[in-house]
Amino acid sequence: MMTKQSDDVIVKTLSRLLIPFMQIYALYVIAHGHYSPGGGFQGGVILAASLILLVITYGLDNTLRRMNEKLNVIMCSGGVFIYAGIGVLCLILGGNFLDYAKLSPLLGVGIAQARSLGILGVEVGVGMAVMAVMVSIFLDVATGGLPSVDALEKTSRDND
Amino acid sequence: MKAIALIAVLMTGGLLIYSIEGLPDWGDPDSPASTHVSPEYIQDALEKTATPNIVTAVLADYRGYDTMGETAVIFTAGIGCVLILRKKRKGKGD
Amino acid sequence: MIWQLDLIICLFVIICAIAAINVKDLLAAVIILGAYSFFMCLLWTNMGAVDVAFTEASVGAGVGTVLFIAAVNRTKRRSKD
Amino acid sequence: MLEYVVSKFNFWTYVILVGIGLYAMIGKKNLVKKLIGMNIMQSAVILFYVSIGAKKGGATVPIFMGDAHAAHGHGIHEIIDVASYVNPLPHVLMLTAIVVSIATTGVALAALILIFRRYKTLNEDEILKIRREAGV
Amino acid sequence: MEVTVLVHATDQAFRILEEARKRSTEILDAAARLTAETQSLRQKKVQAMFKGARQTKVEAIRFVATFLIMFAFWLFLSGHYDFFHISLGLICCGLVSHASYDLLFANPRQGDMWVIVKRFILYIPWLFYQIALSNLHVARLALGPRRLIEPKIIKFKTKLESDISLVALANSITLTPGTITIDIKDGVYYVHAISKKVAEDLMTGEMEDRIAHIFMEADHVYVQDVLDVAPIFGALK
Repeated sequence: MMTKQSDDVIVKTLSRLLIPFMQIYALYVIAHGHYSPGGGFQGGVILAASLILLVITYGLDNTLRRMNEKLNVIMCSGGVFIYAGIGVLCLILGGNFLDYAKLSPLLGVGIAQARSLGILGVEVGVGMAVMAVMVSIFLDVATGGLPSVDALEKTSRDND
Repeated sequence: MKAIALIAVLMTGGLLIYSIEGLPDWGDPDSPASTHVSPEYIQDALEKTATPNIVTAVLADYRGYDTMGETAVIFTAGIGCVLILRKKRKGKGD
Repeated sequence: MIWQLDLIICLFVIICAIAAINVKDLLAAVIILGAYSFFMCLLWTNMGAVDVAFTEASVGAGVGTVLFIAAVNRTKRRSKD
Repeated sequence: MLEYVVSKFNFWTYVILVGIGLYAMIGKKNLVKKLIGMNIMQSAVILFYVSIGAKKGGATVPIFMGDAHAAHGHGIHEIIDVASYVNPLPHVLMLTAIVVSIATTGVALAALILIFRRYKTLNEDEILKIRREAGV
Repeated sequence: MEVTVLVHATDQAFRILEEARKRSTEILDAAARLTAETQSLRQKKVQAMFKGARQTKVEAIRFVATFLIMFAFWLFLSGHYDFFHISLGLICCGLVSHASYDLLFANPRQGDMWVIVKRFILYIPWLFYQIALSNLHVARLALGPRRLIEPKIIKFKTKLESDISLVALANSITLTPGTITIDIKDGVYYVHAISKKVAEDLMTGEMEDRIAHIFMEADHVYVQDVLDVAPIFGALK
């Protein structure tokens, strides 16, 4: 089972030290997609990878205490909502759908700068959605459809 | 089955090799793909969107609608995975 | 954009693809698929597509391999062909 | 002949990879092998698109370096040489395609686990045999 | 008759007095016990309060330390030092340290952190020297005759305790060419060594001593210090 707590001291300690750095790197990739390779898709996938590492080394219940399924679902749909919401905001302000130039009076910056900020907002939405979907798919595939604490024992008994 | 697979692969490969004839050389700067809209993107991206990474500018701004569709596809895939695999939990289901 | 390097990496990619579909052990096949993804990522970096290479390195060689391993872990590991 | 192969070798690689993937999808009996073949085929198509956008002769990655950004900030508009940057359009299209491909792979793996739960095997022939015996 | 009655009466009076004294002492004792119990209870409560305060204090220290390390890492990565990017970095570091403040410092020992960092930095050159030495040795093995290669698995019990020092030793062993840590189970190392010399080098325990010295764990730390002092005494005599 990939969702049990690992008993290897090397793997546990090193992943404990590495996971915060992975997360900050993922957020860096999302935030600096304008200047270097990266963006919402890559950053979201790296963030999901850090959570998957947490599941593999520290077990499922430890991870679900940090990020329960409700939060996961909220982030999953919230990412798509942020993306579409920015588009509809542009629509309300009198432009086309996802025409970030119309956001400039709202943000108080020039047109080019407003488009840059719009890109950043969209990237944040994409990152949230991708992260939540990847974590959800991994949990479903790894546990066989029962990613909750009380159901874990039942699955392992079914498997034996 | 192996023979059928081999025949199919050979036929597809033959068609693809035949089509290589019409493709431009590797790394040709004047190929049709590189002369249609991408020069405008390369010239305009920095000035109009203040984003040095052209790929990000095109991804989220010029083709933002496309990317929204892709995000919706990923979202749908996640929901589909949950719907395919999720068992009903004991005690909570009716 | 050094075409000799590209040629060598293309060769590696083809070898990895052939090995991935011919190995009987499914776990080994999945790991070889990860190596294939990584060589693909090197190829794209060499062609100047850094964004695509970054995505492939994090998605194909990272999360994709993990998903495959999780699925193989829940099903059977040996394959007949 | 050698020059002909070398000048378009990325397309040759693409053809060979599509062949390998197609063979795995048709000829192999195991379902995981079929999925691996599908992944190889997807990568081959992405390789085709990316290599269309490549440019020979000193073209770099499509990211403006710090100087260009600073110049823009001071209102100096220099003429950007199109030939010195790789075509970014195929990259954009393929970047999303990779992430979508992993999402579809996830759905396929979920279906695979469901199949294994029902038939206790991943071999195509055995599944068909079980279905035939059950009279479906 | 009257005398006997008197004696009897006095006797009874004494008995009553005695009983009263006994009961009063009992009551007093009970009262004292009660007050003692309440006191100890109150003490416990205060202690718990202080303990909770210490817990929150430890968590706050962990949070701030994680935040600072994350922010240093962000500044190292970012390269854009304007207001907008710095504030983005603050938000991101806050998010990460809120999500995983208990991962980076799982069991911190405050105070000696700087000493550990200093000693660890001093340890790195020695490790590189060892890596270079055994690199040469493995190169000689690879080029020389085949009979020198005797791969075997050696097993030794360690005196290290904390998991971070166990991991540091395991990774140092793996980084050195010719030896690979296979597993650690209950403080016993299983190491694969490629030749006899490498295994003997490992069994001298110098690397373990140095790791223990970094993380200030075993007794021989003081022994080493004493050994350093010895020549001075000799000079004084």
